[in-house]
Amino acid sequence: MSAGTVPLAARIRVDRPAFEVAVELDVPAGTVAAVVGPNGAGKSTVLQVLAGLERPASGEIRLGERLLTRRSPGAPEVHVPVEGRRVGLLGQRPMLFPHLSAADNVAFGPRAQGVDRRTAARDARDWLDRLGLADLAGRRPQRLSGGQAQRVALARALAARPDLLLLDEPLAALDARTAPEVRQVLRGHLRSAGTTAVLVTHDVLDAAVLADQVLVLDRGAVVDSGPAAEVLAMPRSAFGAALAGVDLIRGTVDAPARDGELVRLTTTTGRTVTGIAVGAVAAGEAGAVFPPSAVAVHVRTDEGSARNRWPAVVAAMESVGAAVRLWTAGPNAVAADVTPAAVAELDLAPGRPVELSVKATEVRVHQR
Amino acid sequence: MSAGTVPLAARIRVDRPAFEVAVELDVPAGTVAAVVGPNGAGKSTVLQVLAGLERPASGEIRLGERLLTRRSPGAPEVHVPVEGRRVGLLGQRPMLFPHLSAADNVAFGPRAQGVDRRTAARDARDWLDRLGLADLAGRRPQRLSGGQAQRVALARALAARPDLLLLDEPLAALDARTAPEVRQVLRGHLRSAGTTAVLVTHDVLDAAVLADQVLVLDRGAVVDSGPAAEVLAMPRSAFGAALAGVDLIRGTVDAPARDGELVRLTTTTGRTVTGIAVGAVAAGEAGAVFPPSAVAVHVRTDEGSARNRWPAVVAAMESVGAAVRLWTAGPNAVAADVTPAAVAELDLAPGRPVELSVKATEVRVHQR
Amino acid sequence: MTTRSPAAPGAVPRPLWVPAVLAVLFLLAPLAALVVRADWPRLPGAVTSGPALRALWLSLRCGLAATALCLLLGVPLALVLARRDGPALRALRALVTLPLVLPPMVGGIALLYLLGRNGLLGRVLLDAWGVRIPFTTAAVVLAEAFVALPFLVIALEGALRTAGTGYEGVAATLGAGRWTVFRRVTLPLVGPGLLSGTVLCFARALGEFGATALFAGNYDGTTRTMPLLIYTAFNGGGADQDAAVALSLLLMAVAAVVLLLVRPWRGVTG
Amino acid sequence: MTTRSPAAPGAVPRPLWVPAVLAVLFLLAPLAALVVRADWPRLPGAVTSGPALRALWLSLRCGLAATALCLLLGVPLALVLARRDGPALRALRALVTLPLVLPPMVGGIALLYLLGRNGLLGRVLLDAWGVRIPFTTAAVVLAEAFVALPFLVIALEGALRTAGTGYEGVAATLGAGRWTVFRRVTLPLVGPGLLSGTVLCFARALGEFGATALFAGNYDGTTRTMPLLIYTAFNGGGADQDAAVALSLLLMAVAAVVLLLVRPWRGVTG
Amino acid sequence: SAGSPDGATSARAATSTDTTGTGGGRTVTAPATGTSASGTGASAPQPLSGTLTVFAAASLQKTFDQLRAEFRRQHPGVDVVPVSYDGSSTLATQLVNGAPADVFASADDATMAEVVDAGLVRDHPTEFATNTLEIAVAPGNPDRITGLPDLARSGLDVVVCAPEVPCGAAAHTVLAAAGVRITPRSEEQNVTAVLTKVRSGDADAGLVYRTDVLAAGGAVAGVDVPQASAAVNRYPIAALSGARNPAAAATFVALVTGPVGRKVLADAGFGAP
Ligand SMILES: Nc1ncnc2c1ncn2[C@@H]1O[C@H](COP(=O)(O)OP(=O)(O)OP(=O)(O)O)[C@@H](O)[C@H]1O
Ligand SMILES: Nc1ncnc2c1ncn2[C@@H]1O[C@H](COP(=O)(O)OP(=O)(O)OP(=O)(O)O)[C@@H](O)[C@H]1O
Ligand SMILES: [Mg+2]
Ligand SMILES: [Mg+2]
Repeated sequence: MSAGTVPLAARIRVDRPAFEVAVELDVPAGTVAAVVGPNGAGKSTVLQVLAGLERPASGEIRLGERLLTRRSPGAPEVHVPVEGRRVGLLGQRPMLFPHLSAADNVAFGPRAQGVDRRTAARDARDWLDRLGLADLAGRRPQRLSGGQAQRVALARALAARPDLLLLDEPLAALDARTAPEVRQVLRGHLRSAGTTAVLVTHDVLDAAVLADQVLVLDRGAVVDSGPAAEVLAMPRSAFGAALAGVDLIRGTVDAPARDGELVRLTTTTGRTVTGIAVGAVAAGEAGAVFPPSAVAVHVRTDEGSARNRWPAVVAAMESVGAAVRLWTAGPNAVAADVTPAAVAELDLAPGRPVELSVKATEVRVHQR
Repeated sequence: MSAGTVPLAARIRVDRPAFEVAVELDVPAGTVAAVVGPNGAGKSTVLQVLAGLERPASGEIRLGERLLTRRSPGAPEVHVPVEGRRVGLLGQRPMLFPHLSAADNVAFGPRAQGVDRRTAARDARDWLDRLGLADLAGRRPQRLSGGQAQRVALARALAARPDLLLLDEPLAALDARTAPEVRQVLRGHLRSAGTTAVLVTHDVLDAAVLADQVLVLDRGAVVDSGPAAEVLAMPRSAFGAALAGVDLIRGTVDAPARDGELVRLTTTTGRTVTGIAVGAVAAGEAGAVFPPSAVAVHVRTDEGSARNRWPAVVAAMESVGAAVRLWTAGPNAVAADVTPAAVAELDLAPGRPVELSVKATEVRVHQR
Repeated sequence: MTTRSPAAPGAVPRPLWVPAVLAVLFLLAPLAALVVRADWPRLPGAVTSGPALRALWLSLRCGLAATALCLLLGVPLALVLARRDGPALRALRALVTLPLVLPPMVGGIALLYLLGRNGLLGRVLLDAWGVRIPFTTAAVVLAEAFVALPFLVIALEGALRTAGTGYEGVAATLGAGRWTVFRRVTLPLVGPGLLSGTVLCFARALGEFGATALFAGNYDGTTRTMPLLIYTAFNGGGADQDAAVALSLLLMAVAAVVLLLVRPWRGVTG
Repeated sequence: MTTRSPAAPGAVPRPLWVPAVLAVLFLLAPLAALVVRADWPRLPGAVTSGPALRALWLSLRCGLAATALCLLLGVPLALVLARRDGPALRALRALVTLPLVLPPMVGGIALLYLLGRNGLLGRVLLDAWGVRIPFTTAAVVLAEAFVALPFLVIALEGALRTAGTGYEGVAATLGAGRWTVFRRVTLPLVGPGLLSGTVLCFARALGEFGATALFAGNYDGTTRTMPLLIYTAFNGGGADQDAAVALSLLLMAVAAVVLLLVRPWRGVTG
Repeated sequence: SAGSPDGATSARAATSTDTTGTGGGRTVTAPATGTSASGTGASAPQPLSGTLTVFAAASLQKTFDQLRAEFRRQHPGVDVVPVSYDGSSTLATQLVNGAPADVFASADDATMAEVVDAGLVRDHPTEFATNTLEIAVAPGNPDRITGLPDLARSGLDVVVCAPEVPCGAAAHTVLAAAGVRITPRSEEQNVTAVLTKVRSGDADAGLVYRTDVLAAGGAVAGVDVPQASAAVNRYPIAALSGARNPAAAATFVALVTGPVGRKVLADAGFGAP
């Protein structure tokens, strides 16, 4: 495959049992777009269509100058076959060729594209080396561990040097020490080779470290998108907030506010949340974001002086290292981090009615 | 399978290409042991042996009263076949039966154990419901997303109600919002059913939330073990530290210290680290633990007053939300979290020599 | 689990279409020649005669019975050959294939040597229970099964090896005994292979001639199957090829209907 | 990727051992009877005679050539049948199976009707190029391939369906064209099935008798294969069964050697 | 085609004679043919050469193997390829479809007629042997079968050929002539199948040709059937018009129909034509 740096412009619709996946995706040349979203949202589906493994119900996919897929009324159908697209796909399962060694798996792409045996083999060793698998080169996939297989599959996808690289959870199954290393290798390669890439992930770190832009997909629809830092810092969707590990309450702002001013947001259930505006916030839809650690939990209603204060019911609790994270039930459910001591003292348990409070200075309100 | 609550006592050795997996595992009845470790450490191997899918080179496995496997010189070999062990295994790949619907997959275990069709079907629906998959009951595995398939596989493993449950990365592939929910369901089930379980995971949250004890495996050997909270808070192994997201420096203590006293530790490279003793620390091997956020980074050697101060070279950097995490190279490499502003100001980049400092009050020294 | 259907249409490399079409021509052109050359005016009479219909009915019954017997014996044998290994098993596999190379007549002789009145086993059967197998419909079924069984076994063994044992292990961890695993996992997973093997087996049994002729004899209504009738017609005084061809067309037409009823089994892992 | 070997030994349900052993007995007992009843003193002479050795050599050569031809034509056809679907393909699959049910003689007649001197194609070949196929060694190969090809195709098709298309898609995303995918992924993955199919095909070709007898004739050195020699010996005045049995044993022994050389192919996904 | 040496001419003469007459005529002309053929062979200026291909009915195997050896001895210049034996129908079908051969010896007139009808026979076929049915029983005749009526005994397993094939038709005729009605256990495809069943003991008796009983050596015993003359099976032989070696073909036919052939055939149990 060529090493040209090309932009991706796709607009596709695919029918799925319960909904339709409809995505527009513009990835500038040499940048990385992360696609995140709940299980079954359609992330892998999008990659399958981009790779040409599945035909969309309608749509158009362009990679640089090349029209890879077109299916729209009034225009002749175009479907460049998978092998002619120069689009590489690392699927959710490693799918290593069981009859080839790790090194031969990695060399498969270059060999198939006509690279001579020696060069391809050297290249494969290089890749395995970089991913910390040098001593497994001769091993058959059946004798690799899950994480090792995943890394070999990643090496195989990278070694094929496609114009567009599609990565479906590339770092899943990697251990806590290896994941950051591989993430760095991947980042280095994507930047230096200028490969345009689309990355599906469930790990906020992947999105934060690797992606230039993030798309949040839910039931086939894009519910949030934008530069990675923005989407993660100021999520507009509940899933984006969960991924970033922050609380999000959505509502409408009545009176506009300028950057840094206090602004009040009203939810559909009539609750109000006050926070500091990030950028100018016009009247209309907006979101209030705050970290779980900023949420205080009370069992009586007369304590504290926080501006934001509302009743809730504890739904679930989970201890995270030294802290305990609890979730409340109902619409605009939020997470709150409390100390184990507080849990004991307040006798917190699922089903317990509590009151939550957040200082307005901890809440950021944004319009996105 | 019965619902009896039984302890697991295993002692196994398995030959692997590059090393030997040798593990001793005692899991009291109704508790959960987490096995963590780098890729290829032998975690899945241990589960395979416990499930009876592979025979150990030597060893003995007891589940309650029952001797499942024995292979030792001088004693007759025992190997209860997989299907007779009442040991359930959720493998690293979902491996759903491709010819059965999701519900039939879940009902497979109960059906195979003689539960009548109606009861098994109801049970299966219940499980799917609990894992948020109610509307996928009739779906064939090929038409499930990765995370959906993983959850169906989990439901299938749980529905079989084994005496011992082995879970190999049960929450991998789950999205950020679903993972905590499923983790809670799993936790609730393990506690209420009193199922003894061994859990392999790469996620510190799984270990923290689900496990009573944690074993750290590296190249087939147990390098750390103990109650979950202790292993995560005071890791003895580099991997444990990486998993818990803390820095660990190991060395020897010359002078014993009592709980809360300052104590000095010397590394093999001659570096000294001072910190506060956690519990009584005798002379000998010990570890110093501190969070990356406690590490300050300098480019000149004359700044600050921290007790612990040593030169290092930046190896890699990665931005995590608002902070930047950098790793240093060499033995006793540590991670340090700095602000983006500091990165710019200090002109930090891989290869740059720096000096690191940590306040002694941030460092905890433990003997484990 | 999330693998989608393949690159949709066109997974067949273009250059392979040439030999594939040639293969079809090679197999069908002779049949077409047979159809073209058949004596059509006389055909209806030949194929609706009493003996022809009786032979056809007997052929179908025996073919199905032989296939059932082969499934009963062959599926377990294929499983053993696919799942166990070692020099003994390898030798067994080769031995099991041998009846394939036995010229049909000799297969019949072998069966007579074994089950005939003076055969190794036949004598015992006769003396102990008064059972005589040759000249009975049972002999036809046995002869057909003897020649058809290796086809089922070998075809199924290949499919079982291709399918692997991963899912069987999973089923065992769910507490399923070997028998349950076999019924509910192994068999469904090798569906396509089992189907192929059964088709091969049935077709071979239906077309069986040599061993049947020698072992079972040729008696209208009891042991005269279509191939025997066809052979008799062919060798009849004046070599009545036309009748033989007409009967063959009938046999093929019926076989085609049976085979068309067999739905292809999409690979479940596809 | 991390599936280990199965529950090691014992993946075969216990009750299945009974039919499996019965199957082995069923297949081997007649052969054993043949061995026991053979006229051992005369055997060495019969099997080392010039005609016997010539026939054996011809059989092996023709069997291998026919197998090669079948692989060349059959593998592509199996791929088409396995990867494409639709009513036309389903009909084609049934048609392709038909030669299996053709009684052996009739297969020969069909080939003569097509390629004989007055055959549909034979006449053209003769007039245009002066090529005559019947009664030559080429005719033996064609006749054997005609009867053996369906076995390869059907067995391989089952294996291809079982293997699915997942890996082919992966290979395509790595930039491999269909031909490369076919060579480097599809074929290796169906290794066991391909092997089974080839064994079936070779064994069937080696044992082929009816179509060859009619289409190729029975000329010593050119078209008299072992089955024909055996048939001749058997039908010679007085029915010289002993020679026929001796020659059959020779054929089987040679086939056994060939089959034993074929290493079983462990399923790579096992 | 090549010229016609004396031998061929004589053979043609012999052939025309025997088609018109019966028994006696043949006995007269055949020796003459044989003499003239061997005489020509001995005195001919150019000895025979080339290859000779003979198609013969399977039941002739032993005799024709001997005759082939004899022919080779007499005509060392001719490469007589081993005879192709098969069922007459098969051979006829092959000949009609262009199988190369010089001589065809059939086991019955009907199949020979097919070849004649296809215009493949040079002149007329010559009958050179006959065969009659006998009852084949196990050695020692344990069931003490003395004639056709015994075959109707209940509890006796009798096999015959199917009525469609020549030996079956003959059996039918013979049984009818004897006024015996039997229920055979099986109507076999050919003589071999009948014989095999008697040999293996699965049948107590079967109707086969005399020659088959003789050729089987001690494996079966024969019981003569007086009514056998009701169905005499005739063996015609002919040189083929497509012969590549007509001279040798004619000479071979002459050898078969001559005294040497007569002797060999008679030794094997064939009747005189
Ligand atoms: N081959 C298929 N045919 C039909 N529907 C499918 C198929 N594969 C997946 N689906 C369904 O389509 C939806 C989208 O699936 P997809 O695999 O794209 O999800 P995903 O976003 O990748 O999820 P995950 O994070 O779990 O991998 C899901 O609801 C799933 O059940
Ligand atoms: N079937 C096998 N035969 C031989 N060696 C194997 C086999 N499977 C895995 N190995 C090797 O054994 C070691 C242990 O593998 P194992 O699968 O137990 O690792 P793991 O701890 O589960 O790793 P991961 O986190 O990547 O899943 C690895 O080095 C691996 O390469
Ligand atoms: Mg997915
Ligand atoms: Mg593992």
